[in-house]
Amino acid sequence: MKKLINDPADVLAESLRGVAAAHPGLRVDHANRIVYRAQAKADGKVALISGGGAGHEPLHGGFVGPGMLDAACAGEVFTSPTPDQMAEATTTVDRGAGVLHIVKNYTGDVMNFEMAGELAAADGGVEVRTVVTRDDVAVEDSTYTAGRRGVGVTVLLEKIVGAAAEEGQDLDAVASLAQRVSDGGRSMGIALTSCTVPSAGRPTFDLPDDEIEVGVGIHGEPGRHREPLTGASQIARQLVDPVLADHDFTAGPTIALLNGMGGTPLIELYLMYGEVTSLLESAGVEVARCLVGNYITSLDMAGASLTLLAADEEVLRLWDAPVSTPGLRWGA
Amino acid sequence: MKKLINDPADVLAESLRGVAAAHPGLRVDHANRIVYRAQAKADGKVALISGGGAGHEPLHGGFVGPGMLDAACAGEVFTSPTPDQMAEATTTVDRGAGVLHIVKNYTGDVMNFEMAGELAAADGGVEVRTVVTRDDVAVEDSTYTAGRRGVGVTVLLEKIVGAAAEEGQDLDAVASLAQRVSDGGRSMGIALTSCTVPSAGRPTFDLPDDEIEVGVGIHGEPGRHREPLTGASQIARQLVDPVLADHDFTAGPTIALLNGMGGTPLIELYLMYGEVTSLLESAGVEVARCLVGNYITSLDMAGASLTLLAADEEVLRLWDAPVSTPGLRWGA
Amino acid sequence: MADSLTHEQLVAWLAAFRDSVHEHRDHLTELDAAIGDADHGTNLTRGMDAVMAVVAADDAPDTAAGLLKAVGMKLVSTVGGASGPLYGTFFLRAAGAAGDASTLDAGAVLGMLRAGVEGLAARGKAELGDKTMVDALAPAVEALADAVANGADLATGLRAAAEAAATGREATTGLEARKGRASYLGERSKGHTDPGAASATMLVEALADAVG
Amino acid sequence: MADSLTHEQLVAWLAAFRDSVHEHRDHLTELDAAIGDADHGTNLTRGMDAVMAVVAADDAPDTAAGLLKAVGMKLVSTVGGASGPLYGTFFLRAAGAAGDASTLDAGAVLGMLRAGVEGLAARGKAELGDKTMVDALAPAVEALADAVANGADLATGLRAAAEAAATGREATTGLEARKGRASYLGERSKGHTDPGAASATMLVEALADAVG
Ligand SMILES: Nc1ncnc2c1ncn2[C@@H]1O[C@H](COP(=O)(O)OP(=O)(O)O)[C@@H](O)[C@H]1O
Ligand SMILES: Nc1ncnc2c1ncn2[C@@H]1O[C@H](COP(=O)(O)OP(=O)(O)O)[C@@H](O)[C@H]1O
Ligand SMILES: [Mg+2]
Ligand SMILES: [Mg+2]
Ligand SMILES: [Mg+2]
Ligand SMILES: [Mg+2]
Repeated sequence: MKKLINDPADVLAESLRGVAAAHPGLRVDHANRIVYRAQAKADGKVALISGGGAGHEPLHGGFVGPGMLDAACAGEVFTSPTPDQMAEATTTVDRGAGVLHIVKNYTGDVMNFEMAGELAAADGGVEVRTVVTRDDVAVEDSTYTAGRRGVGVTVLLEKIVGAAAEEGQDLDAVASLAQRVSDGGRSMGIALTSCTVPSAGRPTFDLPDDEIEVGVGIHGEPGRHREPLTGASQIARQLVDPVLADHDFTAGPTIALLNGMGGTPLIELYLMYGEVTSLLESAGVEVARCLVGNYITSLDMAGASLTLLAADEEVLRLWDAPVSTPGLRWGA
Repeated sequence: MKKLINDPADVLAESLRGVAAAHPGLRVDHANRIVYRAQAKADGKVALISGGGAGHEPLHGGFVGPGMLDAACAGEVFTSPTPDQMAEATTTVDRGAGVLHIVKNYTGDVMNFEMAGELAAADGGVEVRTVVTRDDVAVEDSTYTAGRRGVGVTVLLEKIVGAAAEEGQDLDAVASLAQRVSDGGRSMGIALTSCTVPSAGRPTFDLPDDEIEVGVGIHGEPGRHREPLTGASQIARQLVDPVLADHDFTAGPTIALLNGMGGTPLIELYLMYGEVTSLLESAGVEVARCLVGNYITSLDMAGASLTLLAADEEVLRLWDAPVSTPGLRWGA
Repeated sequence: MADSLTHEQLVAWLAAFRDSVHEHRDHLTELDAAIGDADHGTNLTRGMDAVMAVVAADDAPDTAAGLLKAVGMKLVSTVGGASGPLYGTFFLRAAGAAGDASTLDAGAVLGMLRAGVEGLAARGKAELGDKTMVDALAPAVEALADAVANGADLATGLRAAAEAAATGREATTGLEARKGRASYLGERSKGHTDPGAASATMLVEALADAVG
Repeated sequence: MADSLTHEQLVAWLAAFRDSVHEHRDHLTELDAAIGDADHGTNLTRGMDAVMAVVAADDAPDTAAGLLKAVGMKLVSTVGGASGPLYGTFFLRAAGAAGDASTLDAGAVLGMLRAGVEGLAARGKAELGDKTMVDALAPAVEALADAVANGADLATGLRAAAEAAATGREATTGLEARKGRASYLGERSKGHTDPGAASATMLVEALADAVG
């Protein structure tokens, strides 16, 4: 394992030290592993928190700041944070208008946030709503299973709903917008390589040089199946087709995220984005806004995922609103 | 070789298609492989162009936009662009106040920009000045050799000098500021892995699992020597010590760039930055501003480099000025 | 003939589980790498190390219920992931069932385990056959119940429970996962043993060892 | 006895160099990987393919000077990197020396090559022993000059030039680089043949083949 780390057990704590040093706009509670805005938002506004295992940087800590999250709880690599962290963050960020929990649909995250909600309710009477993202079309949707994973749409949701909270929408409005965004997003990912979890010390899966994993999430879980490694134009189809098959994106404007998994350089992501936009154009999808880069990663995995979000004028307006975080910044 | 590409010969052209699709604020001249601002700057202002081989994204195309470059010429992967591209870009961006060429010190880049300057002078009478960055302390400085490579300071220079041009400083002032910034910057890099040049199809160098290359540039050239792979805290010393040994950074504020080589995830870069800041603090270096992330990369190489730039109030003011490019954006 | 669980045995159980988790840490992580995210061994090691620090502390609770509750809280606050809330809930519910008894007879142990497993299954909305820790734990409880009903002593009953857990664990190999991360793999989850079923079996075995 | 370079031979030279670059493309890139950035073979392949498109075009210049100039311009505008301006300058200067002769005798060929190599060395500020293409090209020019001075015919002279280039190329292996990318490696550049010296040797060999 070749990584710029010390003891694998210290990766999270030590990387949070770097985050704190790098970003004066953030305040890190090292004991509780919570990243806050240095300046809390004004009283009376809904606060947003999210959280999840580390290894997906810049998600979530990199999306804390004006226009986006109020706090992010960090877990160990690929391990959901714990209810007490979340409860602590919830009470700290509440400005009297309630708190939205943004949860990616993983059993661990869902259960821990559930217990955090119970704690917060029992404790301080903070009003908590929860949105669970579940946009990964690689996973079959069924009430008998854990359902779909939450992946790329989480980034877009944090931005859009963060803007709504910032402009003073109330908890009901914020929560229902969050649900609407979550419902309108779909994602699909592929991997060229596995990632290596520091504490495991070796790649989570072995993948021959001429194969890719299709339908991977962001935790190094193997995908749904393997396919031969082909060119970018065919791989683009493997991202675009299942997303379009699952949801109609021709009815209005779309926000697209072509996301790198952490080990794929920008030159390849741009090339893939060129392929993806051609396919979307032929399919009659109008991409009104886009992001290309590493936004929700899987440690050092090489690969990419595509997220499409059905938008409307209101969503685009919120998308364009100012945001000032380490990971996304414009208009401010 | 596992990459998200089609034919290796098409990597540059196809990735520029993606750049054009992703960034409405940019205009790409595909025939000449030049990335321009969609909106040219006002008449009477000095224009900045840079350029270099592809494979270092977001450098340089990702730094085109208000507050930074006016155009970037892209060469093939790791291959300097050609004089006619540079001359074309130079005449196109000139607003009557002259053009600054920002050149990284590589034989190819220097010679091609030199010929471009000759062409532009012969041709249209555009006044051209050139700054050559040479900040890599891994390379011995000597008048008998090609001298030091230009690496991370190029990013900082494009931002700072871009701000000076934007506020209307004239060509003399812009060129002398550029020289001052270039003189005040030092960098050092290490690699955990080689990169793979698409047309070569395999890693440029082999590196055992327990060794790192110390003193690498951004083209997959082997470094100055190999060392055993140790923890991040020792590796941080290998970055910080030679930089501090080469230049005094205790006299005023410093801008720091902890840069990823393309294949190293953000969680590791933050961890390294934590280590680096501790060392800088002990050495009495005051980091006034910083960047942590992938800014000047070497394809899919895993590794990191540190750049320090001796700043002053004026430089910090220019650093803080608004910038709006795909790779750096604030205040706008 | 061991017919009840003393406080010392409770502590010994936890220590034995911690030791077992340490010993099989890499194995658990490998099982998780195959159909999950390669952290189960690390998660439980971190959690049980924290638990044993609580248990060893001067102010460790001296009732069964108190100790079990402290263990559950500690797991919830240090493990994270899926297994943190699940094992945490197991111990919290077990604590609730233990009442204020300081020594638990076979029936009380059965009641405690049953409450724990039911709580865990409810937290995870998991049923038998979903390829989770429930597939080891539920059969273990039934085996203990049978043994107790047939008048076996606690040690014998727990040995039967441990065997049933191991059998349940082995059976997960052939199953397609419907809960947790492994469910994302669909068909591809077949042929791999569930890591949580493996650690849950270790938990029951540790109890059998502590009592036997 | 070949005593002058015809237009057909000029074209044959370029074609032979293109073919040689194609054939040894991976080898050149491997040499460049060892002490550079692994693109020398790719760079020259791209450049010589573009050159041959110009040479094969209907409107290709029909004077030696015109053709050499077109070749130089094409290399400058398609190769990039270090080798683009260097080989480009070589041909541009060679064109200048060729004047308006349509067939070049041995002295003219020598003058043309000398001008090209001097231009290249000046562009790169390279001296003999810097471990660059100059280490193959400069000895080649001297060998041709010696042969011409001794009354040898052009074919013989170029054969000697090609041998001198190869010897110069081999000598780069032991040198520490002072110019180009390999200079960044310092001591570590020793023990590797310079890729540019290898391609430059191919250039001289192609000329000898075209004439001989
Ligand atoms: N919904 C659930 N109900 C019961 N057990 C579950 C559920 N989801 C996961 N598990 C158990 O948790 C184990 C994984 O634990 P762990 O790896 O620590 O957490 P994570 O999956 O969050 O990485 C699985 O092997 C499975 O036995
Ligand atoms: N300053 C110089 N003078 C002469 N030749 C040089 C100089 N710098 C580099 N070269 C030659 O160029 C060759 C490398 O060419 P190439 O790989 O195409 O360009 P780059 O180094 O830009 O990648 C070297 O092997 C060397 O022979
Ligand atoms: Mg996990
Ligand atoms: Mg090159
Ligand atoms: Mg796991
Ligand atoms: Mg090269």
